[in-house]
Amino acid sequence: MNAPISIEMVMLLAGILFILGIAGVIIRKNIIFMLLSVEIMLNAAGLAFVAAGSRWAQPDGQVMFIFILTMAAAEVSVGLALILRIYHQHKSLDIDKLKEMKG
Amino acid sequence: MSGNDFIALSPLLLLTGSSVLIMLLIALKLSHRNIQLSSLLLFILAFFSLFYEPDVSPHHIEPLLVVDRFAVFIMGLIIFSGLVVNILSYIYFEEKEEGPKEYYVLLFLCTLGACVLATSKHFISLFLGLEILTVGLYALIAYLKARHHNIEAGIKYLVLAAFSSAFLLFGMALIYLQTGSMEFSIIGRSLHSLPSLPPLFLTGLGMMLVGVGFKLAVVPFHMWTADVYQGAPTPVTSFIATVSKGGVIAVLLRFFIVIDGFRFSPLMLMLMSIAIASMIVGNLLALQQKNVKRILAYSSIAHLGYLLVALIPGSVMSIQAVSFYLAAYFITILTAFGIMTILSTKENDAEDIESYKALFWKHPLLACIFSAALLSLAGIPLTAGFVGKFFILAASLQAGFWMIAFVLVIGSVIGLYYYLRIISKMFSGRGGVPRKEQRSHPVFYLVSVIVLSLLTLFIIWFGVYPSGLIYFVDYFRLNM
Amino acid sequence: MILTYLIGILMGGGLLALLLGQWNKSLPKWIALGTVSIGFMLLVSFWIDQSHGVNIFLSETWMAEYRHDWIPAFGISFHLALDGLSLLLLVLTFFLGILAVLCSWNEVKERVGFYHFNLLWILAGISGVFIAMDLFLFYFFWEVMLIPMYFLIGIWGSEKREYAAYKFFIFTQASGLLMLLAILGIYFIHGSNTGNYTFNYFELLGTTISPDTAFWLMLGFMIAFVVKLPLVPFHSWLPDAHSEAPTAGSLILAGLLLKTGAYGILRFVLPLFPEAAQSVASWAMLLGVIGIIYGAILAYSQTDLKRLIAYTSVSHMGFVILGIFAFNELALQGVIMQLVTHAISTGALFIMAGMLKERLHTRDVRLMGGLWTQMPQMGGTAMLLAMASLGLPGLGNFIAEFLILLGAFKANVWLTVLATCGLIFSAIYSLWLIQQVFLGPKKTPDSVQDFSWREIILMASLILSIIWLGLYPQPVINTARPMINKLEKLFVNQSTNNKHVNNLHSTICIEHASSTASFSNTIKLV
Amino acid sequence: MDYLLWLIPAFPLVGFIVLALLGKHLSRFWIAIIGAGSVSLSAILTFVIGFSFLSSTPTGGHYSQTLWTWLEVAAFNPKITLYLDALSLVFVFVITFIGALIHIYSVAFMAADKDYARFFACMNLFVFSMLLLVLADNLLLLYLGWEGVGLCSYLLIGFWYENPTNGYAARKAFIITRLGDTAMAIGLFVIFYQFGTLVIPDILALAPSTWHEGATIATVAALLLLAGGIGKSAQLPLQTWLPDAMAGPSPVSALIHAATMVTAGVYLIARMHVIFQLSPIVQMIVAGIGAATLLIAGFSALTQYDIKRVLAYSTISQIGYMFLALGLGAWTAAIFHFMIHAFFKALLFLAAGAVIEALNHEHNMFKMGGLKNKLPVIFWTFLIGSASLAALPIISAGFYSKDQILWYAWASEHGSPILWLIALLGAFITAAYTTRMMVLTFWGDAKTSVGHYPGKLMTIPLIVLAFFSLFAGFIELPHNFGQFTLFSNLLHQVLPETVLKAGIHGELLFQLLALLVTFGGIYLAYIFWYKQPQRIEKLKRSAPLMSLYRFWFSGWGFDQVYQVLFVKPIVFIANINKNDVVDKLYQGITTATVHLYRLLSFTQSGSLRWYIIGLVIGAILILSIQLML
Repeated sequence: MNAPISIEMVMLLAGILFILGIAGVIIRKNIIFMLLSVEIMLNAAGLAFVAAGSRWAQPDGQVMFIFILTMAAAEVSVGLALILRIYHQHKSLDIDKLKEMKG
Repeated sequence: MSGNDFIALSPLLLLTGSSVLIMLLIALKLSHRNIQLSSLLLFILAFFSLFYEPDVSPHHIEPLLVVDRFAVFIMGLIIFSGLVVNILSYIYFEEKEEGPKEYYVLLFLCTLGACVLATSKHFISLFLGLEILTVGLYALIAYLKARHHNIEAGIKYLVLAAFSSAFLLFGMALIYLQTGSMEFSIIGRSLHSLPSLPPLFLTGLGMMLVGVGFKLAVVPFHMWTADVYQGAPTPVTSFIATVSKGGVIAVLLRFFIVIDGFRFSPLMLMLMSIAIASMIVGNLLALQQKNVKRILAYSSIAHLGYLLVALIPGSVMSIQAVSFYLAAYFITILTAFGIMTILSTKENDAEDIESYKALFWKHPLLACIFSAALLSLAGIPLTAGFVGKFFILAASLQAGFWMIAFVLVIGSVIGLYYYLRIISKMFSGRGGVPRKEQRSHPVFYLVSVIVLSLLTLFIIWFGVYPSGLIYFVDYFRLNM
Repeated sequence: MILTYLIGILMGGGLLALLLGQWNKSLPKWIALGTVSIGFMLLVSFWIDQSHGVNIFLSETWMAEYRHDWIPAFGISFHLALDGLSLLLLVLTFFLGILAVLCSWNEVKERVGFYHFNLLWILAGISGVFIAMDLFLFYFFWEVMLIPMYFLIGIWGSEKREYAAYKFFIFTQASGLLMLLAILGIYFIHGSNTGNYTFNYFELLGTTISPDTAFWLMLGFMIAFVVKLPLVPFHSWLPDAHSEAPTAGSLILAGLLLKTGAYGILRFVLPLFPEAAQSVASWAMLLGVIGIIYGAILAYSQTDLKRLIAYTSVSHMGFVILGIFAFNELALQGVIMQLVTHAISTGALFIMAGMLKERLHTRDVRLMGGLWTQMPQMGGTAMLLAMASLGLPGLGNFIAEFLILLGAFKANVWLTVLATCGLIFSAIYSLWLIQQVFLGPKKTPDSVQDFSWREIILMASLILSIIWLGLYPQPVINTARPMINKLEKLFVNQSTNNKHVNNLHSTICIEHASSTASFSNTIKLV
Repeated sequence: MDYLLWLIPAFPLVGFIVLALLGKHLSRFWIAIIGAGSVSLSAILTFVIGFSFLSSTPTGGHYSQTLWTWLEVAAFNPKITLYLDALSLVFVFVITFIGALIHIYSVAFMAADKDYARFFACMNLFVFSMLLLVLADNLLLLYLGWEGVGLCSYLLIGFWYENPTNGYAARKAFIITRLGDTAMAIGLFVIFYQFGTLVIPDILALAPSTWHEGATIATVAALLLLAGGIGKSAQLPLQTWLPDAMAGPSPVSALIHAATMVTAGVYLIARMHVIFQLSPIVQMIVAGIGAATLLIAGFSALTQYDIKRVLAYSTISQIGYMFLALGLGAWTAAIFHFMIHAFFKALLFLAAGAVIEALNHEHNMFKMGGLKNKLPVIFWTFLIGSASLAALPIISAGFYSKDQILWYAWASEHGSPILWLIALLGAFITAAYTTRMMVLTFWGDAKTSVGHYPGKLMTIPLIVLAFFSLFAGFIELPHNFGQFTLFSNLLHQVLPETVLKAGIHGELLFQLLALLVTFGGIYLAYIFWYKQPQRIEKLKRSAPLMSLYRFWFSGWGFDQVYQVLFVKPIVFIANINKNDVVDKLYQGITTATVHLYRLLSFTQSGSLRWYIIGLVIGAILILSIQLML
């Protein structure tokens, strides 16, 4: 129907998503939300890959996106396991509680 | 996948197979000792499989992997370190009374990841290897429930690793966008004609370097090192310090060689500034540190700085210097952390420098091994570290990089201070006669001491008569 | 082949002492004494048949050479060679080695095996430095010399030993690394000029380097040697290392380690970079003179006996720098005499300080006094040593200082006048030392016995050698002559072609129309 | 006979070695035998060699014997050669003869001392080094003797080392003479580079051809040698150490600080007379220094109360006369005065030592008195010594030597009325303080009782010295007393004739004047300190005179000046800089690195969010470097 979306727009979107993810990780105190914003960053990277793939009309971008998804899933699962243990030990998910090692 | 491919990939296949095999053995409820022995056997098998690599010219497994002599050398180093960590971790986990059967599975997987990195020539294999390694490490770092800082180190590493791999991916996407392919050689060919790097490629490469920088723990991305090294169990720390860095260095070197990044001044300048920063900051951070693990963490930052100095000239000699220094650095760090593993008991983890007071008079042999390792880290002659540092200085001076060589000298002088501080702590104090306390696992204790003394012999041997290793390194050189 | 035997004996002896040290306490002493005296005998016999056999005066200066490939990839070879200068310093090393073992006979009680291991490995490192003719091997021995000395000071030293050990190690190591950069620099320049990359000293001799890089490379070498031979701005490690080291440690430190600095300049800086050395000569001489006066003034105000003696050696080493950078045969012979005699006289003073510490358990000079009455023999020897250190004629140091000043007078008149005034300061601190320790009212309550037999042999050998060097130093001069002549030839054609350097400052010196031998031609007045 | 030459210094050296090594084990008798015996043996040997030298003067006018080549580097090869010519014969004779007498005297004098062996060892070493000094054929060997003599004076001044003031005096002597020695060393360098050799005969031969008269080099060399001489002979700028050197035992003062060491400067200048002749300005300076010193020392001697310090100042003044003579070119007169002065000054010191010991260590002359009849021998010998010092005409030897110098002060080529007048005034003061000393110690009522009577061993040397103080003068009569000038004929083989102004006559008139001045001085001292002591009281009341008295007493304030100018600043700098300001530099570097460490370890704050911010900043930095460059 209307003109195809130009590659710059998609990259811009991916960039914005990426920066949102970074901001999320820095601002949020709760570990779950930090993991969540890291997920956003990973998806942004995936989006960039898909866009690049479409630019060169090669499937590689999408194959890469699938890999990114699997990796993100694995990483989040391990992350949640760790979060469970943190909650058992510290009774709170606030990242600033975990500051014993310093100097 | 012809016959040759299988032989070429035998180490990787063996590693995957053995991780699966170990899982089965765990299912059969074998005791911790049997599992450890079997994993040891499998590691040795994998190590010897390397010797049967076909000496045919570099064997390309399109499109992801290439198994050339340099890859075999790096895989050899990685598997050897995995083997040593495997041997050392038995006593450590027995002391902590936690039957870590799944630990060995993760160990195999992480070694596999590193090997994949060593042989990768494509972004996807780079990403795959890196992620197998990193996710495996998440679990390894947070392995011991009882340990005090354990969980904190685990979560820190997880969030930061994921964060930096996001950067890596975004960088790869930009480069892919720019060059249209993810294979190093094709990227290289596309850059061949361009006098300078296009901006998009530059930002992509920059972001990739953020991810790689995090893994190598060079200066702007070094802050996690000390906490994770301190938090993780000691064998895992030695694993992180050696294997994860070795694999990444290999792929970085291969990538730079293929795209011939040495001729682009912004790239080189950036690498130089990172190298200088990490040498200075790494040594300075360890100056008055009380915790030996944190000292070794900061010193590994500095050592990565030295490695980057070796990498920068990009000449034939600099590649030899990188592989020589990697070998020397691996052996020394393994010995140092090995000693810490042996000395750590149930309660304290032989972290605090005070626990090394008058060690020479309690355990003369262990103290000698530890001083040899520390002297090699400091780069004093008679040790492999010195010849490594000499090699790096030669490589950088041959290409005329006087500035970095001078900063390397200043860094290693600062470094002298804290290595000597540990050594003099070991020799201070008028300790009495060495007391014989009962060891829970005499056999394994003996095996580990033998392994460590073997490593020390290597350090001294490469220090006094290094031409053997130099010839070896030259044979397994990555040809330009 | 004798060269490898020497180093091999020492290292082997060290290991043996370490191993046997576990079982019985007194064996390592005898092993150490045995190894060092065998080495000494070997050397002296070599020296005797050298002086008879081959005529010293022929141009061939190298007496023995041994070469074996070590790291062919870099062109590094295990290359040892011996000429007059190295032979002298080797004999000195073994002589002082015997004395070091003797004087720590019953001073060291615990961990005797490891102590003698360190002692012998330091000697091995030092003798290695003196005969290494491959720049990498030289740097290798330069570092090997450090570690055992660090342990010696760090473990068996007195109160502030750790601080002193650090300072010593880091000072020398830092400057050593800078030298490593310079070595690599000249290695690559030679390689790019001639194509073959080698660290061999003889091949590197001829490299042509552009003046400003030569200047920087020369500075790289000089920094390492100037820190070791303490020249004033870099000397602050010496007093700490000396006052904290055990007696044998400070004997070896003063007697030998300082000499490696001077040897390094003579062997590497002058031949490799003649023009650069020429251009920096007047500055170096100035620093030398400052060193003489500064060291003397500081020696005067010290209250710790060993620190006082340490500063005196800073002052004496100032003469060495003055002599080296005068570039004429008189001054260079004086420098070599100074190396030998300073080692003996300051070594003896340190042994004396060690004995006093053993008897009075203190190094503070203010607590000592009037010891002459109880210990006339020690008083007499101390008086003679003090006279040696202030350069009384008839003792070795005078010959050295007189030759240096005579030689330096030709190179730079006003600096030499200033240096000669340094002799006055040396008189002030030497007599002040004797006055405080031996003369004056009796302060030490307990009765201290005079020399034991062992100490008499120790001291007698040192005093006899100082007096022998004072009255008949010719053997030492003859052994060093070939090397000095070759060195001086390098600088004679230097000075004739750059005329302005010569007549710039020497108002009274003589115009060198013909060869240096004929003196009595016309006076050049400026 | 020259093959025996090396035995002269060898005997005292052997004596020193034996006493130094075995001193503890020998009995006092044997120590005395070896100590005094060695010097007497070399004295006898000197007579034998001297006799053979005088009877058949050897070819070239000197004996020389080379022992071995001391050093051989490039063109510099000094040999250990002994060289005896007329000049050194006189010096060797004086050293060994008077040395032997003093050794015999000190056998008895030091009998009570516990460090008997050490005393004789140092005395023998001193005689050895002094002999080496005068017998040296090259300047380096002379320098060896020169410093050896300085060392022995240090050892002997500080002989009683328990008392730190003796130590201080000894150090002061050594360091001040060392000042002179360094100047002389520089002189040696200049001479070496001018003539290519340090052998004295060659230098004297080459000098006239190499240098033209009045050349700057000649002046510089002469000045440097003069500085060496001044240091050793305690002349004007460097004379403060001699009065303090009286801390040593009396025989030491007699031998070292009267007869031999202090005249080393005179020997050096006489030996190197050619260089001094080549630069007239320096010769004038020598004369000036001599004149000034004799006046200053004379006035100071007038005010001392310690008998030994009076003699010390009188020695400085008499050496001033010798320097004056050297300055005037009257070389033989200077050496003659040296010989005569050695006799009577040694006598005076020994007698004073006997007096001090008799009054059990009482040094203050005002507390002595009335010893005339208690110690007759000491009195008579002291009287002859003082007569000779005051230059009593005709009878005392002092007259002949001093009169010659007075005459040359007027008549010689470089002489001038002012110098003569100063010399005359000096003679007047000498007469005054000598009589003051005599009167205070021997006449008047006895204030302290005599505890100890000197034995035979002490009186014989005194008598022998008294004999020489009287009759030694006759070998050199003034010109108008007939041409009997044995001494100068001997010395003219080595030293040049003194050139007189043209048309000078009336020597007799000057002698009468000198006679008048001497008797005036004696009479004045006699009146003031014996007949009417109340005159002194009157003088004491006037303030300016008292300040002048204190000024003279302190040796014209030189000590205070040097203390303020040199000693205080150096000590101040040394103590300020005790722990090495350069060390602060390195401590600064270490503290800077530690501060850097603290700054960086602050970044390791442990919080994950801070690490992420760090990582992001790093990423931004990298990208900016990438894109900008």
